[in-house]
Amino acid sequence: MELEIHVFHYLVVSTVMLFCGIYGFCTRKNLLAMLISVELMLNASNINFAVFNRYLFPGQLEGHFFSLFGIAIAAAETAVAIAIIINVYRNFNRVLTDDVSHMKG
Amino acid sequence: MMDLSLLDITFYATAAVIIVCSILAVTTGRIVRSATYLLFVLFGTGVIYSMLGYTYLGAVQLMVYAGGIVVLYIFSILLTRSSQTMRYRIGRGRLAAVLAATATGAVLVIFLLASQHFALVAIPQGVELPAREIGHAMIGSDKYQYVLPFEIVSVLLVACMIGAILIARRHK
Amino acid sequence: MNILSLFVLIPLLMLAGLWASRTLNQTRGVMLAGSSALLILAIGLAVEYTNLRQGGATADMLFTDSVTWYEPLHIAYSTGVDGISVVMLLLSAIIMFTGTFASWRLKPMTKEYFLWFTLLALGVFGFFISTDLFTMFLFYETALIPMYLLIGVWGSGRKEYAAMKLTLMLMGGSAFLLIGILGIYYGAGATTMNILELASMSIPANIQHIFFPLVFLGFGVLGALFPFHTWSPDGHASAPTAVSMLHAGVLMKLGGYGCFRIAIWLMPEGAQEWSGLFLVLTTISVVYGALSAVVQTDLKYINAYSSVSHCGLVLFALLMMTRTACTGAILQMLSHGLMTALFFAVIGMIYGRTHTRDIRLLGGLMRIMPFLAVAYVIAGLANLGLPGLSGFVAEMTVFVGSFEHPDLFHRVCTIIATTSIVITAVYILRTVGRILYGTCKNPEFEKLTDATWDERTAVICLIACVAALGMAPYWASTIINESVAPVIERLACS
Amino acid sequence: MEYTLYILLLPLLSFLILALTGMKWTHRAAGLFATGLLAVAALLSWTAVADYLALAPDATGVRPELLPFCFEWLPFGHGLGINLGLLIDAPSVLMLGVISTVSLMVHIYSLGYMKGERGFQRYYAFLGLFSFAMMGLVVAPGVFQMYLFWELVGVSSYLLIGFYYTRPAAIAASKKAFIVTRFADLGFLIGILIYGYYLGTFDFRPDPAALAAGGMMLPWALGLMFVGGAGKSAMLPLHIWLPDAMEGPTPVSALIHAATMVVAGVYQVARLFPLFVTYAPEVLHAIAWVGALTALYAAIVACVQTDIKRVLAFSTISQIGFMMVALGVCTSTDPHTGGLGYMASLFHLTTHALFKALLFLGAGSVIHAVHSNEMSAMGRLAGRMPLTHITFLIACLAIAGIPPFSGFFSKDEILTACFRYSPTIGWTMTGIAALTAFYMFRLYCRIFWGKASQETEHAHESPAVMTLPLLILAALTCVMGWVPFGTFISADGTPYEIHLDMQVALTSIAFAVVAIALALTFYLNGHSTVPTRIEKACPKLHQAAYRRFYFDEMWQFVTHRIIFGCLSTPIAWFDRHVIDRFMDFMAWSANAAGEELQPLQNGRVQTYMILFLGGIVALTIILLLAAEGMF
Repeated sequence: MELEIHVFHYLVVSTVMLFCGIYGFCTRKNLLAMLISVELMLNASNINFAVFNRYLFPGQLEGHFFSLFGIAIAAAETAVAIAIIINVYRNFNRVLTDDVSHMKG
Repeated sequence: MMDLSLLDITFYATAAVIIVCSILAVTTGRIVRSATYLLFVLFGTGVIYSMLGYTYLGAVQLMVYAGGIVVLYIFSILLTRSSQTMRYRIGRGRLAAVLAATATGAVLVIFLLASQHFALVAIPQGVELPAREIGHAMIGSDKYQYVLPFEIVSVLLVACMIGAILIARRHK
Repeated sequence: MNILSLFVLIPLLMLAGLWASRTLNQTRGVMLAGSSALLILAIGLAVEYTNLRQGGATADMLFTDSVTWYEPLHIAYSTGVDGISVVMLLLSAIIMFTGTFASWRLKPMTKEYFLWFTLLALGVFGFFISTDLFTMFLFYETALIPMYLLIGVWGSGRKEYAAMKLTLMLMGGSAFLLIGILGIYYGAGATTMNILELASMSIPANIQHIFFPLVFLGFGVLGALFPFHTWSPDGHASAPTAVSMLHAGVLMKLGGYGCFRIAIWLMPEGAQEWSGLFLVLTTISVVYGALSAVVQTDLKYINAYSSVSHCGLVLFALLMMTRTACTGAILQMLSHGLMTALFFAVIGMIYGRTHTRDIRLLGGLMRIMPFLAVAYVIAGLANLGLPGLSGFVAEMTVFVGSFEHPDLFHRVCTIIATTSIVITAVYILRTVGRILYGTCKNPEFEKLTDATWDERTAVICLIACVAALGMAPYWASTIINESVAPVIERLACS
Repeated sequence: MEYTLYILLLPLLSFLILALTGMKWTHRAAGLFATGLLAVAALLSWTAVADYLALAPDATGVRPELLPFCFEWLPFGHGLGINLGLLIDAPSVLMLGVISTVSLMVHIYSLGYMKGERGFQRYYAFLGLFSFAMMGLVVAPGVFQMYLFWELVGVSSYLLIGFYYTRPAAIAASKKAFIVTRFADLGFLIGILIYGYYLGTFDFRPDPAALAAGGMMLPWALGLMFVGGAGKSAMLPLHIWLPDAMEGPTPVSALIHAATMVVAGVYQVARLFPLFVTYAPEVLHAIAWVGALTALYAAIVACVQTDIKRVLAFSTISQIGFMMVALGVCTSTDPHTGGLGYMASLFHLTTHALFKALLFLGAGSVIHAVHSNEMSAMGRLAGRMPLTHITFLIACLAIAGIPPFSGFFSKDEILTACFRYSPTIGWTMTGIAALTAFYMFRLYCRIFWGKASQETEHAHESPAVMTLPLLILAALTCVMGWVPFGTFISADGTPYEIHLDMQVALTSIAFAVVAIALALTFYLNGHSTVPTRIEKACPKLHQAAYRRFYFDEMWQFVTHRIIFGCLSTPIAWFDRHVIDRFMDFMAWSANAAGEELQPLQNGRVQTYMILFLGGIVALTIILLLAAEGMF
């Protein structure tokens, strides 16, 4: 039993996901929502790694491991980002990008 | 019309879910919903990993992403009461620019992909990547083995953890 | 250890000493000791150099030495002097010595002032002893940067504007210069940065044609080449006395020296190719500066435009590319350095008392401060080329040398340039008549005092040097003439 | 004759010592010190004259040229260089004698005239500097040394004219004198450059080979050098500084602006005379016409001036015109054929120096007594100042050309030379000589006779220290004419026996006597109405002559309107508003561009993202199109 789905179809999915992430990143003002968009983008790239690995270089595992580490790093990133956001909220009582501009030069 | 196998149907259904949920995740007006749609997207991704035979990766995806990160989001959404601050207006010009850029970008990428003429390769289904192999690759130090990145990621995780705690700690 | 390195080492020691000094007297002590040591060293070097030459030394440069400090680009700290550098070092040491006295009573932040001042001097000395393109550039920048702070902090009038303008324009020049230096380096095959070695190689003509104007312009900005001279009036007008002295006296000479040593020596064909255009610019500089000076009302502006005219004459003579003219150019650098330093010193001292430099408000100073007034007259006479003072010697050598060029175009330029000596007389005498002669217009000025001992020391030293060069030019003229020869030979070959 | 060096060094020493330490001396000590040094120098010069004349001439009667001292002062390369040295030959030794004599007289005279003036020591210091420079000029072996000292005399003249530096008129006059002569010196300098380049030397006697090679440029060189000479010697139209220079102390006018410095131009042409005659005769004749025109102009103007020093100044200009004419009419170096003018010119230079110095010193004595320069403040002084009167009269007779005073002999030689060249110029010069007699006696009568004024009430004879030089100069004026000048100096060095051309002499005497008679009838008793009637008859001419034919106004126009108004002011404006603004604009535009681009760097990651995305998209499209071959 074999899966006969063209690589292209996977890639379309991940592309749409990536551009959704970009769109969200650019339009959202809520820091958390922006972070969600970032997750979308990360996810899209992870899919690509896995797909390319599986389809084009089936004998190797780089893509697989890259995705794996990507997930781990995304987790770490999210943890720190959320810590910062919470801290920001505590100080400004807001989590909108427009409000948090004190660090700007 | 070509006939579809169950697997094909599963894939296209997942793909549809992912695409729809992605779009909804970035367009919905309520942040809790946004997080929920993200959760669906992550689930979908996990399904795709599994279909590729990377069951382990799919499991990690479900556990870390869907199980860990999204929960973290929910908590922080509740903590920061940011559901009330999702109502905002964005400049019309800016919105147009973003839309145009993303749409063009997406079309371009898809066009590029379509013009690449990837060969249609069938992958065997139900043959998963053995966990033993993953384990060896992960802690081996030879070529194509990843103990160093693994350790580095571990250190990074620890550091992030400590950092996150320090940052989020309430200063007295 | 090479004697030349002392010229860098002593200022370094002075910097350390100034850093450590706690009281005003200690600061002054360090400056006095250091600048005297430099002066003695410069005189010693001049004597030693003359002896070696008379003893039959025929190398282009003496006291050569080289330590590579950045191998990949062949950058070395290489030193060496010829007659031109010797007289320039002597000039710098004299100006530094007198500049120390001219800022003896400067306040506030005397220590910091002298720190920057010494750093500037360090750059100048380092520039004159170096024979490595990059090291020269390094010292050149070292000399430029302190200028910004010295004018911006201790200046007067629109000092921030002036300091910014001066620094930006000179930095713009050095950007050209850097490109030019790299052009020379790669053009000559990228094997050495040492000028002496580069001079024996030949750079392809098309490369010379591209990089000669860059280097010449780069140094020309510092040498107040029209139309890049406008930093000079504002900069000089705002700078404190000793900085004006050092700047007009020595720093502007870096321009002429660099044009000669780097642009013309290393790129003779480029020089031949471009000399026409630049000759027109310098001729304009000479006449234009003098004419502008005629209607100025600020003493320092008059002098700054006069410097544009006189430094223009330096570049003008260099571009004539005859041996006598180039000798004249170097003599003019020396002479202008001394007399313009004297001028700025006296103007600074007058300004320090009257708090105005507007010649319409001044008058009758001859009776109130005879010493300064006489010094001003002497500086003025030197400027307009009175025989017996340095200006005459230099200008005559320049004109005789320029006239040696048989080409009609060069002749016409020479004749136009000679008219500047009349215009110089006009603005000098106008100023002297306005501010020194006549009756005092402001009763406040009646109470002012004449120069103090430190000011007298500075002024007398400079007058003595101006007169010495003017009365006995043989030594300077000869050693410069000998050192100019290699460059002229190279030009003749191209 | 190495001691001739000390003739130069002694005044220099006087200058240096007084300039550096003068303020610590008393007036009396400073004056006596300077006078003493100059007396020694004068003695040495007279010895030098005697020694030189005692030298044995060679077979043709030519005395050798000596070069007792010479060294290379500033080498230029290619064998060129400025040599400083002493050239002792007949003209230079003569000039040394004249200069030191007049200078000594002025030194002595000033002890009285300048008594109690502020800056007395400074005055003597400058006199020393001037004497040094002037003597250095005349002994110059080369044209560059001449130029060097030429500038130095210019400066000492500047300093001395501006001696009363609190007076605006004196400041303006000193400035004008320096700048006008400096302007002329530009010509001199360019001439020197041409001379040096084409002849390969700055010496007065270039070697024949170089002359043959570079001779064709000599007319230019010599003509331009003459421009310098014309400036110093106040030839038309560069004469304007000299009348104003009378703002200086009167003894200075006597020394510098009558006897010595202003004849430097004549001396210069005389020095270069062999070259002029051989290579540039047309320039020489042009000089003659310039001289004649100047002489005529100055004589006319002198007739109507009322300031006695101005009258004397114009008379000086006129007399220098005579000397120039004499040089200009020469056609060869042989005094027997066409070179008489050379001798006549130097002869007149010598006699003129003495009697003009006498006139100025006499005028100074009068001014000292009445404290004014104006004729209206004078009159009937003959009885009050007998010595001054007598010596002044002698000088007037000399300049008018009445025998047996010195002026007659020298002027006669000049007129003879002129008639030999062309009768036109001869008659013109005779006419000018008559005018000279007229205005000098007008001056004489207005000062010593005519109507008395209030100021003359208290006038009395000057002290002995002032009258003594007058007497000495008067004595010299009486005897100088009998010196057999031609045996000592001539264009080619061969002796020439002066013999009066009776026709010329009698004509000129007749002219002079008539002119003097006219002047006496007009002005002797002060009641004649003829002068005022003439004045009324042609007011425009009188006014024009009084205003010196508006030359000053022309120069004023040139300097103020053209140089200041049309050149300097626009250039200064251009510099500040165009070039400087352009530089400022460059700085401003860099700054403004920064300001404009600043919003792009607003710290919003989202903006960056959009731009980044837009950039990527654009780049991709471009690359795609390029790959498709669209570009």
